[in-house]
Amino acid sequence: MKKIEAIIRPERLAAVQSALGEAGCTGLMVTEIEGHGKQKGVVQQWRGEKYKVELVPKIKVETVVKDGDLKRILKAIIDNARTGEIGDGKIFIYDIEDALRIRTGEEGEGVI
Amino acid sequence: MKKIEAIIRPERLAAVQSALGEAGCTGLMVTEIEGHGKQKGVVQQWRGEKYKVELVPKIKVETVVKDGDLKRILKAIIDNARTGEIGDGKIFIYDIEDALRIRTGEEGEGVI
Amino acid sequence: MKKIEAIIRPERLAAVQSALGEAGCTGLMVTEIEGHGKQKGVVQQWRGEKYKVELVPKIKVETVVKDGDLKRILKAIIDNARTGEIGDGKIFIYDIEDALRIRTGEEGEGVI
Amino acid sequence: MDMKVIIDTIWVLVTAKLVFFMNLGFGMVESGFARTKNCVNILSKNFIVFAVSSLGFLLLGWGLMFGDGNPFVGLKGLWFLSGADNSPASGAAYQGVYSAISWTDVPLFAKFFFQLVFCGTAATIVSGAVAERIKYKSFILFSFIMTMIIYPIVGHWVWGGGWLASKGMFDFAGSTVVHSVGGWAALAGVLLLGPRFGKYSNGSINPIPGHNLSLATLGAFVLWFGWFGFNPGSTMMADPQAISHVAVTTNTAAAAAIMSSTILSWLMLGKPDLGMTLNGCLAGLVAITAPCAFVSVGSSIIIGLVAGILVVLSVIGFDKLRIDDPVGALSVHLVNGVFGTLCVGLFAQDKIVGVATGNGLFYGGGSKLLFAQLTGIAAVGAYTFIVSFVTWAILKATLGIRVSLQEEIEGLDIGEHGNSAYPEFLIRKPSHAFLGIKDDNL
Amino acid sequence: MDMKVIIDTIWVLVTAKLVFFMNLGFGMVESGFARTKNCVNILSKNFIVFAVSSLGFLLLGWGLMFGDGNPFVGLKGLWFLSGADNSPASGAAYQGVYSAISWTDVPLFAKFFFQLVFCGTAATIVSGAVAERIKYKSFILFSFIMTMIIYPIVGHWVWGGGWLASKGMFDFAGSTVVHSVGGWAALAGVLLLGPRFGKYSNGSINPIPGHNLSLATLGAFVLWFGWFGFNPGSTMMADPQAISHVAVTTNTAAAAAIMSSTILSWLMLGKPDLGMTLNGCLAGLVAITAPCAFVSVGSSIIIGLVAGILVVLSVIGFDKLRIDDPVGALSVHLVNGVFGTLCVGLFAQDKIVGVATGNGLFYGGGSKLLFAQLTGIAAVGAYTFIVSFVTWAILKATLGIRVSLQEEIEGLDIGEHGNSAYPEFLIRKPSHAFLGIKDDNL
Amino acid sequence: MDMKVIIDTIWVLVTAKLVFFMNLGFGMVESGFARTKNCVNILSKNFIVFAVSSLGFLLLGWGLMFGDGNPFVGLKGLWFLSGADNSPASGAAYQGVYSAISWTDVPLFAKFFFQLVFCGTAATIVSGAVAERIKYKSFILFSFIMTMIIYPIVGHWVWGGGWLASKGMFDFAGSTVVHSVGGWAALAGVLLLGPRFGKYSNGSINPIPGHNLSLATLGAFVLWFGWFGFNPGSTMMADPQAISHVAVTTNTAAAAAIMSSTILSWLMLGKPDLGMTLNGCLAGLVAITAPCAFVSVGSSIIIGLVAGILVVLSVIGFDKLRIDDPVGALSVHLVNGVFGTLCVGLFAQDKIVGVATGNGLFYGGGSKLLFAQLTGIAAVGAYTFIVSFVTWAILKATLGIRVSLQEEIEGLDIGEHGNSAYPEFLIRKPSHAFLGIKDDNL
Ligand SMILES: Nc1ncnc2c1ncn2[C@@H]1O[C@H](COP(=O)(O)OP(=O)(O)O)[C@@H](O)[C@H]1O
Ligand SMILES: Nc1ncnc2c1ncn2[C@@H]1O[C@H](COP(=O)(O)OP(=O)(O)O)[C@@H](O)[C@H]1O
Ligand SMILES: Nc1ncnc2c1ncn2[C@@H]1O[C@H](COP(=O)(O)OP(=O)(O)O)[C@@H](O)[C@H]1O
Repeated sequence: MKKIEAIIRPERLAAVQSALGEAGCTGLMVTEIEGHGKQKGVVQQWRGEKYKVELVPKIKVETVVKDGDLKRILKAIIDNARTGEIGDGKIFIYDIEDALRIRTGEEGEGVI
Repeated sequence: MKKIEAIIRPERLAAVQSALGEAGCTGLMVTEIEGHGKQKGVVQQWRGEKYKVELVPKIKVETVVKDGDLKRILKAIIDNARTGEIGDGKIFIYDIEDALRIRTGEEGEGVI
Repeated sequence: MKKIEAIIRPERLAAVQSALGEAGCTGLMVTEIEGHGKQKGVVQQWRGEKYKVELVPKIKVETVVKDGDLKRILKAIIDNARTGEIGDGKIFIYDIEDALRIRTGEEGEGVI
Repeated sequence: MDMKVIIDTIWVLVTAKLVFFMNLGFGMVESGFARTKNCVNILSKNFIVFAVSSLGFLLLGWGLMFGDGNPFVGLKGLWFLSGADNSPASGAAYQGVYSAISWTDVPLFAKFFFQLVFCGTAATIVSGAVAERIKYKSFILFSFIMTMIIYPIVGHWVWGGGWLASKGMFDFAGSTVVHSVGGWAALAGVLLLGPRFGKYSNGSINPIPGHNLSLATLGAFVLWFGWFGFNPGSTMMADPQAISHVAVTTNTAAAAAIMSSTILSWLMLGKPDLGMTLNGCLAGLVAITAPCAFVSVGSSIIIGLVAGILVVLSVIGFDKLRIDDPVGALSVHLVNGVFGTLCVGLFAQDKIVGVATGNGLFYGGGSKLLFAQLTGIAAVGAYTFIVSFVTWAILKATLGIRVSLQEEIEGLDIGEHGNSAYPEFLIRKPSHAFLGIKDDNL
Repeated sequence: MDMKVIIDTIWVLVTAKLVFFMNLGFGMVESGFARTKNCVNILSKNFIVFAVSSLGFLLLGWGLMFGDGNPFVGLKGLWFLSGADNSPASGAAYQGVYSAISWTDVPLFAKFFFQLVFCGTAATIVSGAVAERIKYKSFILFSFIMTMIIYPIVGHWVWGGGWLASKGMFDFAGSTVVHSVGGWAALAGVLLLGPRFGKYSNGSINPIPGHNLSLATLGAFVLWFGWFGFNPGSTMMADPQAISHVAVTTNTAAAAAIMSSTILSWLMLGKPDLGMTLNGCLAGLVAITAPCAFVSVGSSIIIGLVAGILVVLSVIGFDKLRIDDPVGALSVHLVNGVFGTLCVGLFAQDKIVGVATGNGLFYGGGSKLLFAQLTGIAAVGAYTFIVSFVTWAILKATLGIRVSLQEEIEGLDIGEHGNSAYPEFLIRKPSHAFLGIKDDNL
Repeated sequence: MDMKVIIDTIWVLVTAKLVFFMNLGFGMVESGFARTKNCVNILSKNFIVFAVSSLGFLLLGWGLMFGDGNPFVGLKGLWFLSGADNSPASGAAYQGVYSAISWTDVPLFAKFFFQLVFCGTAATIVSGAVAERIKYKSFILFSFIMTMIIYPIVGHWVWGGGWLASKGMFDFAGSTVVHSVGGWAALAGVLLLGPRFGKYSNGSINPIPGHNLSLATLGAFVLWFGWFGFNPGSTMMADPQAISHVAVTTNTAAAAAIMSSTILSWLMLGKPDLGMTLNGCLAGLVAITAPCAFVSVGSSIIIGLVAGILVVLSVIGFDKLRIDDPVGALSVHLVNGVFGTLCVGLFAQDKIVGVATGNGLFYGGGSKLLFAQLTGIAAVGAYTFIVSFVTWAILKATLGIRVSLQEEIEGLDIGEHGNSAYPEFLIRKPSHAFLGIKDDNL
């Protein structure tokens, strides 16, 4: 099993989410994070002083998939998360040693 | 060392947390996430229109444990996170290459 | 590639962030988490009753780095996150199987 | 047209508006003291309760309260203010069926509007104590009965020329009629509802912090402001000496109570708890409500100081008794409503602004007045508690009064209303917020 | 100095202050009903709009509205209240160029201040309907024109001794002059702006929940409170019978509308929606604004009940028509402004508090009054909509009225003001909050 | 009973209530402009400060301010309003020791309540400037001294028949007596406290955004509303011409200041900053407070425009001077309090509503009045700053006035009160919120 960790633009979440659904991967975790990279932060002001907020809002989407599904699901994410502008984000892939379903206690690829 | 990543119901956090304490695993990280899986989202309304919130609130509990403690701690989590209803969540297990304690700079299994 | 996952004190984030920048590692993810460890939680009160908040606010900083940069970047984090008090946090290191840049679709170490 | 009538009408209406505004204060204090997941429900209750009161008191409440009748209930002109009435003619010149309130020279609708906002206050007090677990529907029904029947009958006894008035009991602006009545009705509801899930789990008292102290403070300020309508307005005539005196006693008692509740919580808990300071302010205001026109400014300080202490002790006390009152309504309105009514018997100074109350115990008047006050407290308490208890019990047996455990845990906002108060803010998940659940096994 | 003048001046100023306070109410309802990312922008619009009105109405608006002139517009003493005027002299004793409002015996500045706060209300109504997409600059300019020209001319027709007044049309406190004028101007703006991005994506209506129902409820309470200045104050003289009557009809209509809107939303949607309850309250208040002094308390219940139903249906209806009104301003102010004006023709009872309106249709007065009301509704609607539409169109062609799509998605707070309303709170990221975007491909 | 007395008493009490309500406004503006972690502390300070004032001013303040005595301080009837007084008897008929305020024909308690709310305002102004670092205990003690001694003595000079009054200095509603006194006391505190940690780190000015602009806007609206009590009420008699005139000058100055501060911030910063717009409104209100009854509406526009510009420049200026004022209290109350007092000397028109001020410089009155104003500004400034500085210094040397660095970083809510304002909302962690810390090495 592999864990896909995708950092995407918040406004792309909905599209990615439904694409993942169609790609047959329903299980996912969504975390609100802030990111820093090439993309510039936004300038704000407060009673006369300007200031830069360096960290930009991003969404981390995590899903654990069977090794076989990896390629397909990566494609689904990339196609729907991409805008072509700086700030589209990255995808990282980890190896998962094991997975369990709490409800049943069962273990292994079957649970995902 | 292994990293245990458990997605649980928010209302089970307290129970899981104290169970982990008893199981001798004090160090943990708690992250507020939203999940999607078999469990249905909730329907809300706004001035005449209904809408479905697909993502359900979940808590991600992460803890890094010595290989030897893995089984015991998994059991502690499962026993306390389970309700038997859909939505109980999953547990994923990763391999950790190394760990450091910032305060002392020491490295390896000892730090956890 | 390695993923560095550092749990630090919120008030150290700014220092760590700029140190990482200088260390040439601009890409990172920041997540607001709550941690539990040796550090004690804080006691609050509500209309006559005291209560303890066990979980203490922490920041999780994640960055994926080339294997070669690992040592240098770990040092940058530890130097800037350390206060010497209990609660400074931990750093965990994972192996990353692969990385992709959504914007371009390119794959491998190059993307980070 | 008689100038006096015009002036008095302006005074009555302006102060009545301030009292109406207290609905906002209650709404904000109570939602601020509750959890996010129940915020919409509390806002809804506090918003609709005045609509309910407006209809209930118009339909029947006014008639039962002020209609001529026997010492226990009004009988004439019961429905819809339909009785004969030649207001603003007053005193001897008055002809009509609402003679108990014919002493003031304002139009009937001015009298009604002023009395309505007081009735509404009694009803809204209940909302906070039963919060975070009561069914919306059942609360609405109870409020109807409260404003149509329960409150007006007590009102008749004290302000409608009923038997307590004849007994020489004095309650200037309603420590008993409004606040303790609200408090007794709330107590009955709280006992039948039981505590919120997790509040008293395995032997420990689990504090459940309110979600928004900015709102709560805003609400307390608004209530303090509204009280300048509540008390001075209760002259229902613009008597300069009286209204000025009442404004100062009212404010001074609030100030003293704020100080004593803050200092006591500082001493008892190590730190000055804002929640206690806010409750202290309201406690002082409730306590001075009955005596505000009968006591000196000096006495108002003492009354306030004691009120502030009482509220801190009773908030803690009710918890010890496992009586779960999320916002402290019982400590504020019931305990201090009773205390304030007593204070008339202790601190009253005859004719201090004209009203012939006779002197209280501390001013050489002996126990006569005090005894009348005690009679009133006991009678009103017994009546209101019993009738409310029965009403709640019937609702419990029929519609049910408490939401399901699951709904309570997930929050009444989604369960009862399908809304969330702050859909975009990230909120700690229920159990998290729900400290009570900590040592609990679902 | 004549006591009557003093008393009436106090009454006019105190009620005017309450109406001013409604600006807070509108600001909180509208920002509470909008998303976090646009909160600062809405607060800014609602805050500056009264400043704009104050200058616009002072500069020219007052003169056009109350200056002596022809049936369509004031011509004398146009600029800066500069016309001759010997107020508080009134009636026959009055000498000056603002004779249309010489019937009340208060100083010129008291008249001005009272009329100003009404003008400001009309302008602020627009703010909510065009929220979450309009350019700050263009809104400010429109508000200037609205308060300097558009509103005052209608005002002249009805309250400035103009042709509608002569036609025997009655609008006591401004269901038409204030609320429907605000509504028509808003409608024109909404049509030219188009819906918010994502609101109606691929055929479905995507609800966009407001970010803060505590604020919205607070605002609704403040508006209800302010209405006790708006309606009773419109006597502009402290006539005890009239102001008491108006206070009660106003409150009763609000109460009835709260109940009917809540129950209807309960039946239609399965759960009582707080947003609908709040809109219902405002709908009842708007509907009773024109008839409050001409109808009985009984009628006010019926008017309120219908208003509550109308607002629920029209909120849903406007959505079906793809007319995107984030806060329901059209349903509240336009629909019920029109309905309330009609009600005068239906429920009026001659001289119920002294004004000789003649009887409405339901009281045997035939259709004469009703017809006058219809004429007023139609004329005011046509005029206001057209003039506003042209104004908006010119702004659109020149400055532009809508922010860029990217700014709209990222939020107007950063884009227009460089501020964020809650910089420390963790907020669900835009698209998240932005349910509309779900089935959308950016 | 004399009608005039009744009417004037109503006017004085109603306006006093509005001024009391400003406490809410200050509380919301100041907490909204501060960070979440200090919210409870600011709410607590702003809530308790009026309780403290109520007791301090009752105990001694009133006596020092209005007791008959020498030109510098009251000496008779010092404690507890205990002096002889036959109010509402006024003018020649008055017998008592508070003759400086015997010109108004209202009861003593009405006079006291009205003056109390002004005293409370001066005290509450301090709260904002010293926010986010001051010890709760020390603030409470300072407020006692402020309201018992510091404020009343200045009050005696100007309103208590003291030497500045004799010098012909005019301050109608308190630009100097209330606002600049509050401002000077705040400045002394700010200088002794020093800036908040991280505000001026390694040479750069780090903005620290407020946590809740909805609350801040709400507060500004409430203050604007309250000012309609503050200024028109200061007639302390219902003179129709005067109160109407004052209502309009007050509102017009606010409107003008809103426009100028918004436009200036737009030009200087590229975007219209809501924080500046809100401060601008308050600046205009403070500036018109002294001259509101002495100048024309035309002049009030100019005064407002300048005030709006002054506040923007001084907010930025104080930052450049490394004087850390989290809410802009110095720019609003001190700078514009001084400016407004000067404006009397510049724009006054003799007897414009009856008061014989003589003409100001711009109206051919020469520099006589201007000079009197300057004397007042200088004397009050020197006195208040020095006495406050000494008071703060003593507190610093004894109890300490600043919390520990760690407490400041973690927030005063936990440290001083053990509460958190929004325990369920996810808040960016301190340092995060604390942008100042960015370039800082703890
Ligand atoms: N090396 C990295 N480690 C962890 N997260 C990263 C890394 N590089 C980028 N990211 C995440 O991806 C987001 C987008 O990256 P950025 O460089 O801004 O644009 P792009 O991905 O299009 O090059 C960043 O905000 C950050 O959260
Ligand atoms: N394949 C997966 N990858 C990541 N998270 C998952 C996966 N499957 C489930 N989850 C997480 O577990 C939670 C519970 O899963 P769900 O299917 O709803 O119930 P159950 O775990 O009882 O089958 C989901 O909300 C989601 O956050
Ligand atoms: N075994 C662990 N697994 C996951 N997170 C841990 C573990 N141990 C510590 N942490 C994280 O590190 C933070 C600091 O640890 P703590 O024991 O309090 O201080 P220190 O790291 O200085 O010993 C904790 O709040 C927790 O979030």
